[in-house]
Amino acid sequence: MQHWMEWAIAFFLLLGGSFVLIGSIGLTRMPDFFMRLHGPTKATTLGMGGILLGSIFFFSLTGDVSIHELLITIFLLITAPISAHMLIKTALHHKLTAISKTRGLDKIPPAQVKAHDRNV
Amino acid sequence: MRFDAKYRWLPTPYRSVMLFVVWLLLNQSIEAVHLFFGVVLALLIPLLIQRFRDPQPVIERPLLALRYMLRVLADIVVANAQVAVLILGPKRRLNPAFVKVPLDLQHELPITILASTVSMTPGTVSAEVLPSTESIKPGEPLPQRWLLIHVLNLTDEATLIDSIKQRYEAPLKEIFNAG
Amino acid sequence: MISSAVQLVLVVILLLHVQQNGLLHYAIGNWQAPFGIILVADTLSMVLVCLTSFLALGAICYGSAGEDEKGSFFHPLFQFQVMGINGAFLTGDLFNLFVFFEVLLIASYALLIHAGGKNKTKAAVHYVVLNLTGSAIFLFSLAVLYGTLGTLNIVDMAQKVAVLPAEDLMLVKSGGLMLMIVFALKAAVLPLQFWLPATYSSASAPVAALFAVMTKIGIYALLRVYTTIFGADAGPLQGMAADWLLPAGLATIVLGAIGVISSHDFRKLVANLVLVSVGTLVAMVALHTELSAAAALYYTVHSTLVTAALFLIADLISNQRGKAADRLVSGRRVVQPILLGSLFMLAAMAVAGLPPLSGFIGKLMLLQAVTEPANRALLWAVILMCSLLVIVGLSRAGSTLFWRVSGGDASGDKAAPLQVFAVCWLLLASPLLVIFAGPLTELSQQAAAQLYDTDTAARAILGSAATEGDVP
Amino acid sequence: MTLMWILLLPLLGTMVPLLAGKGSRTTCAFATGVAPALALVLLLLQAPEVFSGETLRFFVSWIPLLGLDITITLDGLAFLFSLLILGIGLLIIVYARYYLSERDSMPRFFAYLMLFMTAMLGIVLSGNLLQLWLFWELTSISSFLLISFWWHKAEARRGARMALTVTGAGGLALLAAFLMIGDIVGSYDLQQVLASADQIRQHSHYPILLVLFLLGCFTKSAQFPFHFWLPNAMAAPTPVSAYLHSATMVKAGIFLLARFYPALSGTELWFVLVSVAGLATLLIGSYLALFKHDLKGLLAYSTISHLGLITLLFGMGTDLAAVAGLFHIINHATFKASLFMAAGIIDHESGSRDMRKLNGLWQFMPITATLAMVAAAAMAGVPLLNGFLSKEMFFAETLHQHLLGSLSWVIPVLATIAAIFSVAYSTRFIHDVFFNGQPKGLSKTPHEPPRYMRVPVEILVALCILVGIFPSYMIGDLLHAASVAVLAGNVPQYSLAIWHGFNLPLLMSVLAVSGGVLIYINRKHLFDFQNTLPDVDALNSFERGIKQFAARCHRFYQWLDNGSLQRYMTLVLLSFVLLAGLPLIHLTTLWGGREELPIDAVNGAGAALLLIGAFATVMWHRKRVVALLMISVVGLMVSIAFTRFSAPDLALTQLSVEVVTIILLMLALFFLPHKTPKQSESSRVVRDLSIASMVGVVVGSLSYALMTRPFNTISDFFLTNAKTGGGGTNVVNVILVDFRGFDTLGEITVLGIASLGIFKLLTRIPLFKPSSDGEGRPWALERHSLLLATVSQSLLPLAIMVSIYIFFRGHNLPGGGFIAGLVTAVAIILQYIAHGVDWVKERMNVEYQRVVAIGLMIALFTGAASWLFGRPFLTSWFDYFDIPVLGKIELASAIAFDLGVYITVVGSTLLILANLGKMTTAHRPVHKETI
Amino acid sequence: METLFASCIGFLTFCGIFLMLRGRTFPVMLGLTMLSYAVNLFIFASGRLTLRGAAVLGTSEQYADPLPQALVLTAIVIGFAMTAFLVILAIRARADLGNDHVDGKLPDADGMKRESR
Amino acid sequence: MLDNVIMLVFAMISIALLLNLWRLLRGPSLPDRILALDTMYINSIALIILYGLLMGSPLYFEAALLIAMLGFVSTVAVCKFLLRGDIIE
Ligand code: NA
Ligand code: NA
Repeated sequence: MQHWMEWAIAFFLLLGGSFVLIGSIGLTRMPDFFMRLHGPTKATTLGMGGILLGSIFFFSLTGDVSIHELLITIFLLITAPISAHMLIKTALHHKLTAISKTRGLDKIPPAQVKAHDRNV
Repeated sequence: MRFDAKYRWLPTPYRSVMLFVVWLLLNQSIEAVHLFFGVVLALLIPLLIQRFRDPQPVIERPLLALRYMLRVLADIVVANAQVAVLILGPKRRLNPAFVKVPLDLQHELPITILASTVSMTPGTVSAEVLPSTESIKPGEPLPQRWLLIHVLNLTDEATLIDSIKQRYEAPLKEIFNAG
Repeated sequence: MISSAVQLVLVVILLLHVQQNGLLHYAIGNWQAPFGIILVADTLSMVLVCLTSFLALGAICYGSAGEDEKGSFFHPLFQFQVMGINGAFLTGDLFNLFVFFEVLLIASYALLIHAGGKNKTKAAVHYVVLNLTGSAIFLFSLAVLYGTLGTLNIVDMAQKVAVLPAEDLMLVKSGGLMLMIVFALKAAVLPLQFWLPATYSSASAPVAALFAVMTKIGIYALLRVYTTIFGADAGPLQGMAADWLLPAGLATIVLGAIGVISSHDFRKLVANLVLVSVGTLVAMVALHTELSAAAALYYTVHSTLVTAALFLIADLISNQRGKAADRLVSGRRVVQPILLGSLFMLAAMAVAGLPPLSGFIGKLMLLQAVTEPANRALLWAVILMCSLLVIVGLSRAGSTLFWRVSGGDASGDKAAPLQVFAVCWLLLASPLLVIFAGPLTELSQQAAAQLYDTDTAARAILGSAATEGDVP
Repeated sequence: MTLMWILLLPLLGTMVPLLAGKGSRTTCAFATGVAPALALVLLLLQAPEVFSGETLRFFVSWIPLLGLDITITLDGLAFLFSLLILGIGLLIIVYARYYLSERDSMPRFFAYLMLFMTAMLGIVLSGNLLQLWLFWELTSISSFLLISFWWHKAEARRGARMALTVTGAGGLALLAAFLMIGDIVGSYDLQQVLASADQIRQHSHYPILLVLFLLGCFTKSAQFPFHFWLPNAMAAPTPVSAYLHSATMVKAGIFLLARFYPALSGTELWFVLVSVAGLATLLIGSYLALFKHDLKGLLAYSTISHLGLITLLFGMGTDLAAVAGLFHIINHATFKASLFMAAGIIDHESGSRDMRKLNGLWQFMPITATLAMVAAAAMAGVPLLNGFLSKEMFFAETLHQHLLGSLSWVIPVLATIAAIFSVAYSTRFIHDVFFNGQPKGLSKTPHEPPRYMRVPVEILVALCILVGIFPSYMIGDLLHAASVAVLAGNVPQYSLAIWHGFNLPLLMSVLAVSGGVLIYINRKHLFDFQNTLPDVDALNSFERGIKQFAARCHRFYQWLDNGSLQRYMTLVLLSFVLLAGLPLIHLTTLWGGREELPIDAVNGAGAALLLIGAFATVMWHRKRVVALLMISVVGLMVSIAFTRFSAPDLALTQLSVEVVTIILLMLALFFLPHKTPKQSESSRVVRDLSIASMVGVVVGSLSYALMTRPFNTISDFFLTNAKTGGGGTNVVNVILVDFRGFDTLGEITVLGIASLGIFKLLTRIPLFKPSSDGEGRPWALERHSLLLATVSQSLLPLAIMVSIYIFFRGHNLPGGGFIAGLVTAVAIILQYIAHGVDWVKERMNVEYQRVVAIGLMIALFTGAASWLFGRPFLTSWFDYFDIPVLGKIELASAIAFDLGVYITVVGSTLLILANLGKMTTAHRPVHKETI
Repeated sequence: METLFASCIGFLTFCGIFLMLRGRTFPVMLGLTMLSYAVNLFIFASGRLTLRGAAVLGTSEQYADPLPQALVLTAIVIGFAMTAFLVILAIRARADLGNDHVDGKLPDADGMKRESR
Repeated sequence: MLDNVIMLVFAMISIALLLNLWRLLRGPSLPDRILALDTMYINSIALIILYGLLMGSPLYFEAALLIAMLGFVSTVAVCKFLLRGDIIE
């Protein structure tokens, strides 16, 4: 394996690892749920991309071409926003409190509930 | 904007192409066997599950779509760097906010793509599309819809709304040739 | 029903074949033991398969008279259950035994809740949870045995146990005793019997009748494992289960008898009769002699069919007594007192071991099989005294059900001809077992002899293992 | 064979009344009588041979293994008893014809009676111990049926049950005794047993054996202290009492004493047990008989006392006593049967058996009265009647015995006292009923019975007189032959003359008669005295005893089996700890010698996640949703462990199963409370914690011990043969679909059955749908998110593509039908989640149970297809084909098999989840919890 | 590593058993799931632990024992079927009996007051 | 060098996982926990890919792909459960 390739792999892996870690740090560190959501949704996705790229390079260089890791990336790109959307929906439904300095809280629609569910 | 496909046996050409690529990706080979089965499956699966797909607008400008994709990818990288800084930086300086973006798009697929894009790019996460589809009775005219987003660090609301509409919504409108 | 009948004919033919030509084995997938899974048909397993088929035919006839329409999938589930039972009898592979256990268990869960009702649901929760625990233990034990012996075939395990290094001895013992818990749980041996009364008494009649053979699978497995794997060649591990099984069996008999005398409804009573028979069989297994195995086999056939018939009779009675159902309180007169009364009487005599029905031969065989003086006093005392309790309990129950009549006239459904036929079919076995007791006891003895002749079995089954990798 | 017919005829006779039941009552009785009459003729034809001392035998092999063969032996003793059984039986049939009313089912009665007769004959004719026992028990059963003939009467039911219980208990003791005898002798053949007398008597188990044997005899023959059942058996119709409870069944015990006299008697123990029991019974019976106001009650106690007398005779141990015993058997049978029948006539024609109401019947039924008086006189031992003769012999024997050493004189004195009471109650029977003023309060005017109802009584009474006057002429040969049998040929000199001169026995007789009359005259004082004694009602106290016993049993059973699953589980787990753990204690060291793999930080982190996840699940198990999330962590980590330790297939499977399980649990949670109330006391928690930790320790230790041990396994075979024999490189998959394909077939069967069962569980389930979550939050209004719906539509083809990929590579690389099936199923479930049931149903209306069936069929047929090639079930096949352009392609039967697996998995999973989901859709909006 | 692995199995068993001894159906189901994990790991471990040895021919020098893996797969599937049945049964029991106690009735302590959700 | 880098990234991922666990345990709300679990799923993909790299074997790819798919479905399912109670309606 060429030296520079090794460096490239190392770079991608480290990049990915860092973003994964940063995402998780965001998860722990942010003060409210809505802010915590940002880290994992974005940073982790990119982090995964990095690691997967590292893996693609690694296997492509050691053996046959290996690019199927791309699939995981694509998959995550498609699903991560939806997960985030579902989570935030749930949080809104649970009326989780955002930190007080959050602006635009009034834009959150009022409780979308009636006493009983009669919509069917 | 149109919904119906050109050929009955190929209801969703882009989907078939995607499936074909995915098959090759999965098998990581371009041997004849895999190409063959890739084509077969790429044609067969969409036909098989055709009914599991609500009618969606067709991509009319594929090249533009490609460009859009690349732009989003680039934005993701930038967004991540920004978010990383925000996360690691002092919490005091963050100014979170909820923002409502008025939507020109009306159909599910474009709206979904927009919402996903928004979630993936700078400091924002899509929360809701308002009002919910189910509250709209069939036959009624579509009301103005909004995308509720949460912003990790809001500097200026108008700028943000504007950038989203310009950078993402406009090209989407073009790609699907409608609103 | 037809398939059951055909099956019965087939297995009887196979039984005769096995009896004449010795043990048969069938390598599934053409992979020879110990690598592939094999089915082994020896006299013991074939007799039990015959028993199951015979029983199933009766039960399914009964079920076809309306019970099958009280819920979905009765017939397929029934056949699955029979398949599981037969598979468990025939398999020569311990893990495959587990699989068949699960087949028959899941089918039994589904059958148990057939036709619905609070009692069934309630009993099913207990039954399922306990059996799931049992399955977990089964897997633990399989893993221990595999992890020490490196094989899964029962006969091959026996070979490996015979040359077991001393440091693995205790591990294998631990695994082997775990198996005992599993089988004892299936067989419903004290203190693992608690699931049985509620389960059997709440199940639909044809289902309960079929269940009568389920406990016997536990017994069979005990017999198989502790004579083959931990048999004569097992060195220090030989007969390791007996110390536990004998007291447990006796206690089960006593508890069953107590249950018989104290039951407040007839189905519970019959369920407790099952316990008595289980206890008896376990004690026989614990004796670990050819004679006791033969006695156990004969008794198994007898007790299974008779208790099954009793479950059906209980249902008929219950259908005709109005609100009192099968509770042992005074109630309406049954619609068909003579028919039901005679059926009850016959079944009761048989199950209590009163002559001239099969119970008495079974009891004689059991009592004679106890040769060791120390065991004899205990076993005889327990078996005979509990017989008395059973007689007392049954006579009380019978006189209450048929004779303590109060309230309105007889009303309720007459037994359908098919139902009566089913009961007669099962009960008929009892006199037949007596009339042909000579050849049948000999058959039992032959089966027992074959069971204990592990060397021949090993030669027959593993002999072809020399041609490893015999691939099509 | 003639012998066999003697036994078979009554047995066949059981059927006759049932068949003849349609005809008139007389026809029925007549038809019934044919069989025993024939049998009697056959029996009498054997008389010459038997009287000449021969023993006739008939033998058929039956169950050699048990030593149970059909052996029929006819010797003097058997002849004597058979004669009684058949002769009196015939008379009873005639009598019963008139006794039974229109309402009684005559066929049933006669059938029972014939059954009993067969059983009784079986006992006396048996030449095999086990066969004898068979018939012995049969008498218990048939007598149960006869006693309870009038089942609508509570006392009949109870009396029958009591008789069954007592005699049944005795029967079981007898069985034990017989088995012991058989064990000692090595055969159950009567002849051999009788020939091995010394062997038996000297055996160390003889005392136990004898006690058990006597238990059998005494219970049947109502000997003290087991006498109480007999009076209560009088609830039976009188023919039954006459037949069973005087002439035959109660004599069965006596018969056994006589039968085994040669083998078992002659020891100190025999003398003491038998004679004391007999003496006590004699006294108690005769004393109590006097106080019974019920005619049949009086006769019942009298019977008890006479049975005691006979027993005492057999207990004395002298040969003459035995002869006397036999003689008294005959005599008692005749006079007591006639007395019972007379009592029955009185009851039948006057409507009462109460001697306080019955008075002066002489004027109404003089003939019956005469007959009864003669019979009663025989019972009292009046000269010129048969009772006198045997009683004289009895007195004589009491004087000759030395059973109690220097206290032996007590026996004749007590015997005389008993005889006094015997005369007293006989006198009462005569005087109180037929004279003593006018009847009081009878429901009808008494009159003579129908002509033929009296005939049996007349015959029996005639016999009493004839035997009494011409004893040796009448029964000399019979008695001799019987004595030969009982005494094994050593028959002593005895004389059946009426007059033996003035001697002590005669004095005793005189004393008895005069004393008896005196007592009867002064009975008032005695009655008053008796009334001061507490009244012991055997029937009620027995019934109460049984009830209390049953209640106590019930309480015990309830205490033990309290219906708590937790208790059951505890017991199972404790057994586990005990059985699996004990051997480990004997293991000196767990470590088996294999080097451990090194631990790295990542493994540590993984383990930490696993452990903390598990712990958190337990900690928060009452907050159910949280617990569900925690357990997901555990599942995830388990999958990662599988990947880490070289089991990619397992990881894939575990992952997919886990997600499906979680979804399932969530579906379930919708219908269950979201929180578990805190309920367990801390003591229970401590208990459970300790049990769980013990189990955990055992399992962990076992696992450690296994992992650190070197071992040999059959797996090498699989590694070597997977490619060449199974055509795949993924050995795990090859094992699943080929080497152990049968397991897999079973496994998908389980899955299929489970889905059927679940379908069953869900049909007509009375569901209630909560309108808010655990915190009381109402559910969100929006049913389906737009974004989710759109994305899941695009994910479906992707997921299907992936599952096809996983399916096909399974044979050679991690994957396979099962995982592919789950992936497909999950993808479809995602559609359900995103769009709801209706949407999916519009697009795919499939009955999943059919899918399951198809899947199973495919797997099964793939397996069966190998039959076509003459191979065993599930034999695999594979080959490589060169297809132009595409290249080399492998086709294998395993793929078809795996396809079956795939389809089954998809079908079952969807059947389970979609059906469960569907439940709620149909039911919305049902909010109120109704249950 | 083996020590750690065995400890994990033991601990999972402990947790599973403890949960199975609870009085409500839901924890019992959780416990069962947990116990299944333990059982699966246990069977797997009976083939000894192997690193870098997936039993796919041609991918490494030394292979892990494939047989226990196959057994675990069977056990997982069967366990899944059983768990599914139990879960639905629990729902049915709740519907039929009105509470989610494993014995179908609430213990005496609060048997008087109906369970409130 | 690459091995060291891989180990380093391993350590990062492990820390990330532990942080996720912390959030999972800490909560405080259910959406927080679900988010933590979802992140954990994704981080385990990284872990598995790294294993693959470490062992030089591509056999673990499918496991990673499956986690991505199934993690998504289970997150969605839990959210749906909290929103509507009824996952499949
Ligand atoms: Na964004
Ligand atoms: Na009077």
